[in-house]
Amino acid sequence: MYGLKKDWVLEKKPRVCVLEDYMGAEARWCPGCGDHAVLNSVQRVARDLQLAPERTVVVSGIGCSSRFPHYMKTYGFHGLHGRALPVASGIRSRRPDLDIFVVTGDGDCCAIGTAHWIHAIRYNMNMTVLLLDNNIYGLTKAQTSPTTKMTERSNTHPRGSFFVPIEPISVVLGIPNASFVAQTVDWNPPHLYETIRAGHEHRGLSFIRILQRCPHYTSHVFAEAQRDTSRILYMRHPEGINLPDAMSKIFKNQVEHDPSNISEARDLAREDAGVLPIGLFYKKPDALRYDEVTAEGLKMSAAEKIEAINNALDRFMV
Amino acid sequence: MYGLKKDWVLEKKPRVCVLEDYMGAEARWCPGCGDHAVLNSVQRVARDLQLAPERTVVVSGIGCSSRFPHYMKTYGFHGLHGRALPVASGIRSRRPDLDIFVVTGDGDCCAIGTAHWIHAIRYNMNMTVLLLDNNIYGLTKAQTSPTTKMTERSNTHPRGSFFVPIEPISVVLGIPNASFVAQTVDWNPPHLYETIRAGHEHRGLSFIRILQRCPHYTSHVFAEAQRDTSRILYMRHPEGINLPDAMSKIFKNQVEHDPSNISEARDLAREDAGVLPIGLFYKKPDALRYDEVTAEGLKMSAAEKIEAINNALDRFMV
Amino acid sequence: MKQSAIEPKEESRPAPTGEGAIEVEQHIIEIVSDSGEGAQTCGQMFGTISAKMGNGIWTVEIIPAEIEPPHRSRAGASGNRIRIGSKPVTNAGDTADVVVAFNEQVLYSRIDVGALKPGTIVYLDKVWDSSPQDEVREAYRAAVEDFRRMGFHVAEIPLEEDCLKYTDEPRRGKNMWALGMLCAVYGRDMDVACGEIRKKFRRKGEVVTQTNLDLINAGYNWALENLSERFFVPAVKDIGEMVVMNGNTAIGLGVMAAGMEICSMYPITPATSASHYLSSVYHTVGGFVHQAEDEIAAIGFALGASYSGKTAVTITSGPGLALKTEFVGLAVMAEIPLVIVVVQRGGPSTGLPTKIEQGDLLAALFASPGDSPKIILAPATIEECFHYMVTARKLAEQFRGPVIVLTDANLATGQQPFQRPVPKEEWLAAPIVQSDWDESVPPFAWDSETGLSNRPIPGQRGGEYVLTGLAHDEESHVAYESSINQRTMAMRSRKLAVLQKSLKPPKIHGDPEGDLLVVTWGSTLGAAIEAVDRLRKDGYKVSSVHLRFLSPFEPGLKAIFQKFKKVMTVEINYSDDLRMPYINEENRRPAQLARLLRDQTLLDIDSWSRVPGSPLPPGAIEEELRRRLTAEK
Amino acid sequence: MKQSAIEPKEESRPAPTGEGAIEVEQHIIEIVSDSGEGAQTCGQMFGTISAKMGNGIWTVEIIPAEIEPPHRSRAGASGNRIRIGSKPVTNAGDTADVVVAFNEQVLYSRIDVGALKPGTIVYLDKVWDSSPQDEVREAYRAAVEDFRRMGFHVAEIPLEEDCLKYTDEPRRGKNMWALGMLCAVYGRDMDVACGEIRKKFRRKGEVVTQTNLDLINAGYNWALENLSERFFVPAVKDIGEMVVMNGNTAIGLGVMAAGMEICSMYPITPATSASHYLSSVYHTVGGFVHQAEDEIAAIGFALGASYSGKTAVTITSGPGLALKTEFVGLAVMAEIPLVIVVVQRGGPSTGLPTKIEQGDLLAALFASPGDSPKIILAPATIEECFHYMVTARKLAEQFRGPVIVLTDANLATGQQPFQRPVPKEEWLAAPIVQSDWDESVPPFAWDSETGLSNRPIPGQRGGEYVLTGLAHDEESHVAYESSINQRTMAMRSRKLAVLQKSLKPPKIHGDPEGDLLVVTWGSTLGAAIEAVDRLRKDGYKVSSVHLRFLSPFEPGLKAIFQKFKKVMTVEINYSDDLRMPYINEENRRPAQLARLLRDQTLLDIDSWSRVPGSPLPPGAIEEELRRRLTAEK
Ligand SMILES: Cc1ncc(C[n+]2csc(CCOP(=O)(O)OP(=O)(O)O)c2C)c(N)n1
Ligand SMILES: Cc1ncc(C[n+]2csc(CCOP(=O)(O)OP(=O)(O)O)c2C)c(N)n1
Ligand code: SF4
Ligand code: SF4
Ligand SMILES: [Mg+2]
Ligand SMILES: [Mg+2]
Repeated sequence: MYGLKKDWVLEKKPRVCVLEDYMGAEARWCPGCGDHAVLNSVQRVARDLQLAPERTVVVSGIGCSSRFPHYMKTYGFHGLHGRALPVASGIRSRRPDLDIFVVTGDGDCCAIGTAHWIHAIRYNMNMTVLLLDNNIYGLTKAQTSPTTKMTERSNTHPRGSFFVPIEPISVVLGIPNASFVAQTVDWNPPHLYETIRAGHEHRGLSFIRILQRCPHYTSHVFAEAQRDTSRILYMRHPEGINLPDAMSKIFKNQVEHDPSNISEARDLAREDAGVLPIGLFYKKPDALRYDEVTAEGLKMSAAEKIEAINNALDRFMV
Repeated sequence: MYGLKKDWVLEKKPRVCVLEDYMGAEARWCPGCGDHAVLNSVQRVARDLQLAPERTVVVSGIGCSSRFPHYMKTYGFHGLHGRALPVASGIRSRRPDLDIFVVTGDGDCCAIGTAHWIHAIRYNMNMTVLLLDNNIYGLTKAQTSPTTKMTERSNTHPRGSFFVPIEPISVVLGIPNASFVAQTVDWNPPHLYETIRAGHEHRGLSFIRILQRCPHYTSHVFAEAQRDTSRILYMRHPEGINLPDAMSKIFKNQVEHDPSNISEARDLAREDAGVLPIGLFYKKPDALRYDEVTAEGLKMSAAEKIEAINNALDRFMV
Repeated sequence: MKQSAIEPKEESRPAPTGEGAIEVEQHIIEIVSDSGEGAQTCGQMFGTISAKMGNGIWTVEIIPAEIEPPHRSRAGASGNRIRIGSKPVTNAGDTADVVVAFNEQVLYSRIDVGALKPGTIVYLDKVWDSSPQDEVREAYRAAVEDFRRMGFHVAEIPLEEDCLKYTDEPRRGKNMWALGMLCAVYGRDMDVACGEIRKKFRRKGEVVTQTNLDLINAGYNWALENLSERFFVPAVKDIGEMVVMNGNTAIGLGVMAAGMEICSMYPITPATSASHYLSSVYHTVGGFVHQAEDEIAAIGFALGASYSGKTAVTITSGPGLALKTEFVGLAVMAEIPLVIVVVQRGGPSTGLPTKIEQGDLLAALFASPGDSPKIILAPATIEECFHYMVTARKLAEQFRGPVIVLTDANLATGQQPFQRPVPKEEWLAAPIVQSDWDESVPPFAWDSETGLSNRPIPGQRGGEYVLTGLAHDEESHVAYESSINQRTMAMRSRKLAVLQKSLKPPKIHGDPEGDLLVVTWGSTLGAAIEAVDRLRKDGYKVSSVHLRFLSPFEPGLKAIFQKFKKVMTVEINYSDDLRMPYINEENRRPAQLARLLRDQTLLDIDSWSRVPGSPLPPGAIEEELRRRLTAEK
Repeated sequence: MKQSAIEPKEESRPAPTGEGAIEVEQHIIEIVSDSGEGAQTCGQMFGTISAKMGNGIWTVEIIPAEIEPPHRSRAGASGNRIRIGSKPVTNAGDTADVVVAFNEQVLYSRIDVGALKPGTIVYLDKVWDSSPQDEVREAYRAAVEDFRRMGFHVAEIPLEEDCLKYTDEPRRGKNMWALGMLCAVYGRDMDVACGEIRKKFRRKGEVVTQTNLDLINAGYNWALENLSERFFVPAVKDIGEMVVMNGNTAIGLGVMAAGMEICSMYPITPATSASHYLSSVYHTVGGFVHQAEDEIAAIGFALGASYSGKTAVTITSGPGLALKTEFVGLAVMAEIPLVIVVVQRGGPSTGLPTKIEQGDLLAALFASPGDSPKIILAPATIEECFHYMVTARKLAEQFRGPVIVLTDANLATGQQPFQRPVPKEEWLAAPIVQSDWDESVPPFAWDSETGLSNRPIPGQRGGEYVLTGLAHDEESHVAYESSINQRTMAMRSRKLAVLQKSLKPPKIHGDPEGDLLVVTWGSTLGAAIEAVDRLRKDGYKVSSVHLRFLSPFEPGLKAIFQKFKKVMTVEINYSDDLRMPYINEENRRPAQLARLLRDQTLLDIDSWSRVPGSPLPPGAIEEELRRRLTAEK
């Protein structure tokens, strides 16, 4: 296809992107790493929605998970640890035409990136944010992350963590203007796919926490939930994220949850309950979008601008 | 009293600190600034609890409010914009003997300091944190802050802010391990006093948001709530913060709220309700305290340490 | 009977005569009041009126440290210094010729900082003489005596008293009365003055406007009747179209003219007012100011915008620059165009937040760990603040990386007229290219001679690549190979050498050889030239050269320097003084530019640098240069 | 019949003989495997065994960039280089004499980086020759031929095959077999070796221990029977009590010995392992590691602790240092003691996170805006990593400010034996003073000669003060006066001059005069000295000098330099090369130390600096020096 790109006549026939068109460098995560599944889902969502690769930008920070953009064949910005969201917001500000995904880790987002995380939720610019939460710092070789469970050992807490872990969903639900808050797991590809797809289709910032296995360092952490589906609480609702019945059946634990009910969402998000809810916690389609403000004036012509600058200058004439 | 300090015999008689013992440089806030009232309350709490000035440390960031330590006659740390909490945590880590107050502004805490704010709540180290929230950046001359109400004008948003303001109480209630969350107003000195006092008596991090008037830049913002007490929702409970009946009577709007009920606390914290709740939202006396971990081993003798170091070294002997 | 100007006590000052005006080449006027009494507005308007009449002007703000300082306090002095001249004025000068003070305490604060000298004419509101408070009366009377003892010519004026005839709020009207009085003393055109008042109060309604017109006329008439001294500062001929503004406004206008649509910032003094100005007008050119949650987010947002094809600007001061350090390194490494304006203030740390220093040069150059070659410019005038925005954006894109523009608190708040710029369409950002990218060209197709390359923009088909801060090859693929690391470092560094090639050597002010060459950068230009000119008049062989590019340097410096017996920099930053204990050639920490020039030229470049928190006055520079020139002999 | 060592093809290498061992002064051995196959453990144990036998050693890790790279891939090579010698070994040397490779692909990765040379003996697992997969067999066979063509002496060994006799998991046992084999080739004491194995597997139980003992013996016996070459590296006599560890562990132990109770950090490669080590033992001395939410919080927490009387340490690398910039400025301004360890890695930006560079010197010195004088030390050896922690804490307290200690990825992961330190009680922090503070002494009672002062600690009655990053006077009151700002800046700067006074000039290695002086800092010490020694043996007049204090410099540098015709630095950071296009004397960007020395001495100090992401081998330095020395003649 690429060979033809200068030939505008041929370009006219409808373009169809296949999965390979979204596949970049070979993924170098450990075998069995949950990141592979997420990559796969994003590529499939992109294909199914026929996102133009050249108009898709994947922004990340630093971490195992943040290597993500390299494995896509789209535009990408693999920036600084913790800083994916400001970069993505800047890209979004004047480019309403792009599709933006943000990939971040639990250290990247919930430790060093906390401030940007909180404020990005508030800005609610249109983008799909995937928090790949493996409860550990992977790339730097197993340090405690804000989501590491208490008493879990790591290289910085070899005798077990003594921190109460942060609950990313609870935090996000405490921020006004949150507009799409969902949770899923890497080991259920259909739910993962549906969640990312729903997130992408939402206009505004969709925050998706993905519980992601790190077989290299924290293989046991999600083992139970993976083995025993009763540890998972499947949230369903016509306005939520739903699997075909055949697939949702495997979840013995289900609850009907209306994603417009924030109080209930907050109660469900509490992790002390011992179950792991997946699905859509909260959605507010009409939440204010900052990117609609920042994109104002995009269409202004050079002549109009020059005139305005002249007017501004004139106010300082002596 | 100071003149005698070298005379140990005289020192033996019980020391009584009076208000002046907590009064430092003359406060240079604008006339009518709510910060004056907070300063006054902190000084009175210190006096009433007879905190030793030399064992009291007031830590702040940068802002009008952060000038606070200079006006106390205790130890103080007037550090960097947004960074009061890490500094206070470091001080607390090995000094269980000190009384620590943190004074921060809505820009200091909820913008540049967001990450530290979230994580300090999680660490729950013993200290009293006062958020002086005037809905504006005061010191730098009137820019939008994260708590500025929508459509309010500022120098950075002269046509009115288009952000949904953050709700500091909602945010804090979304963080696990929050242990004391209260709200009060600068213009009700008895309530202000009781809240700060209760916060100080709580063992753990007490987070107190004080709605603070800035007559210089945002004189109208709290004018209504100040004039019309029905705009205020007085939360009462035997475990909460209570005024004598005579004083609480002025609040027509009251609610009984059990501060151990987090769901209710979160619902009450929502600012879209149009009323301003004051009192104790939430309290969890047994929340994990990180300062109890960091202070371990404080009593170890030099000889014990040397032995331990020798042991550690020996493991590398060839 | 006209109140007589006070007897002159000093030879150095021409005696104000009774009737005819004394012609002076330049004069320095200060207006000081309590914060909130409007002396700043008065000063600015006096400056504008003078500029409109064809005078050169330079105005600087006198700012209290607190937001609402107590009344009648030294700490509370607020106002303006206006220097007007018959030629373009390039700096705030030495001591004031005339001061209008609304009370004696604010005058003291000016005396404390050495703004006055024996012979300065002082117009002081005498309302305090009849204060109901004993302490106030006494303080006032003692001060007047004190002032006279110090050799000032004090005229007590009925400022508040007369204002009360026109307004119930004299605290808000005195400034206009004082403006009227000054207009009389300096023979300003009252049509121009009244025009300014109408413009100023346009939005406040007719009543307010009229009150202010009444006040200015009252001050004017009172002075005509009661003051005898008159000064005449001839105008510059044929000034053409001029604008007058401060440096931060010039930055804001420059940003718009440069076609940058995004200014991403976090508030910090003394940089913020640039974004205030932008916030108020940016929408008229379709731009927007993003106030981020902190400085890191501010630059991250700007870089995101730049990456997406919309080169952005971020504006900050020292502490903010410190926070941006890591992202600046990414911009260098991943070659993302970005304009970073740093309005320098007093450091280190929070330092002197409202005051001037030139202390961030080394931080701008070296802060990011690893090798981070980048372009650094320093405008010297307010006019250059405007034009350097256009230059900076162009360089950022052409050389694909960050460009730091260093200004300072002096430029930020100082006002100066300059040729009205004529914005050009070619300055504006080209619309984003959306045509296909030639896939055979990698995203970092470094020209191996120059290190230059073009970048694909999201939306360009065939250009898909992943920007990364890791070491990377031409394809932007992560690369750990030694040779690639060595080569890509060289490519990024090379760009500076290439830029230098396109620059001209700086112009020498004065003769191209002599006893002493003074090297300056940034806002010290005007004062240094004035000092040099005074010395040259006295026959000293001294010249000066001003550097506008600090990384890379303009070419030819060593050749220029070698023509002089001594070379020294004059800078507003800290350097060790060899006369101090323990300090010797081995451990002396030189001034910042001097350090760089010593390294580059290996010539013994000395410096005179100070950190007073205020601009270096020409007189102080002159004195130091004279000392050195005389010591030589 | 014994497998014969391959015929030597090069004169340069002594032919491995059949029976008797060849005595060598030093040898370089590498063990490489797929990540996860334990070549690192094998190498470390071989090093430890050799150290215990009295050899000098230096080991460096070979680390893949990914966490779990694919098997049999060049990118996946993981292992160790061990250099052993009959004298203390100071660096990793040039090319390997012997390599054990678990597959041919990982060997290729070593060839790619120039770790081998013709004549290197290669022991290669031959299991791939009988792989069921055609491609694997073919790749292996082609590679063996290729290796022979390149001049390596390849011995195919039955590594996996023989291991299978003792374990079902040969991937986890091969390393011990290889260790046994090496023990035979180098005549290692098998009692020592088995002792190490017992120690290593102590916690894994008897079965595991026994399997590993079986494996090492198997490898040993196989080699005795089947390999003919034997090397003998004589031991250093009378070594005394020695410890062996890497630099990050030495930092951790040093932190404890220095009595610092708080290490506040945020994870970052290659610094983190220091805090891992601390985390595992710190509680035994009553200390704790605080893992903060980010680097800013990490240093803020440390400063809080220091302010409260408990001088803390923060450990980081380049990108983390960038984030700490603002707080470092506060520590300077408010004179808060603090130790900052920066383990340098490849920059700029994320750069080469696991690789070595010496690129953060200028950032450490100049990053904070405004004038921020601070102490900077750079240990040159692993032993110094330990002791400099004690020094740094002492200096931080005595000079009341931050002390930056620059190490690098080479020191961090390299292992070297050194004299076992004997911790002293006096090194530990004194208990916090709780007695009253003499109220007549202000919190910043600067001695006007030295700038030194003592600080009150919370708890001390009468010492109450408010620390601030604003300009302040002796009482720590906010002060805007010019003269106070000038004076306090001088006070803070003065301390560096005072410290310099207490230092001695650095020792010169070689003659105190000659044709060329090589100046180095940090971990390049060993390699540079080795290069200089080789050249001196060849009669060149070259000496070297190593700087351990980088701010302030040790005294007497100019005097030392002037005795040499040429002076140059050797550094692992980027500098422009004059032979490259566009680069000339006017725009060349020098290496980092060279820049500082040029500024200070005004001597034409050149440099040879490279950014290979790996230590500079002595041979490469030797070659460059020889080129220059020859060019001179
Ligand atoms: C400023 C900065 N600090 C620290 C690091 C080191 N670092 C890289 S990734 C990482 C944490 C990764 O954890 P997480 O975000 O959970 O991602 P994961 O690897 O688990 O996917 C850290 C601390 C860095 N690159 N930059
Ligand atoms: C790193 C840094 N960025 C910005 C500033 C400038 N600054 C000082 S105070 C302040 C905001 C103050 O607002 P707030 O925290 O609400 O306090 P207030 O003045 O309203 O009490 C800002 C932006 C700074 N000092 N340091
Ligand atoms: S370390 Fe963990 S998170 Fe990282 S690639 Fe491996 S399995 Fe995935
Ligand atoms: S500006 Fe506002 S917050 Fe600041 S001192 Fe004045 S009234 Fe208080
Ligand atoms: Mg993680
Ligand atoms: Mg505020």
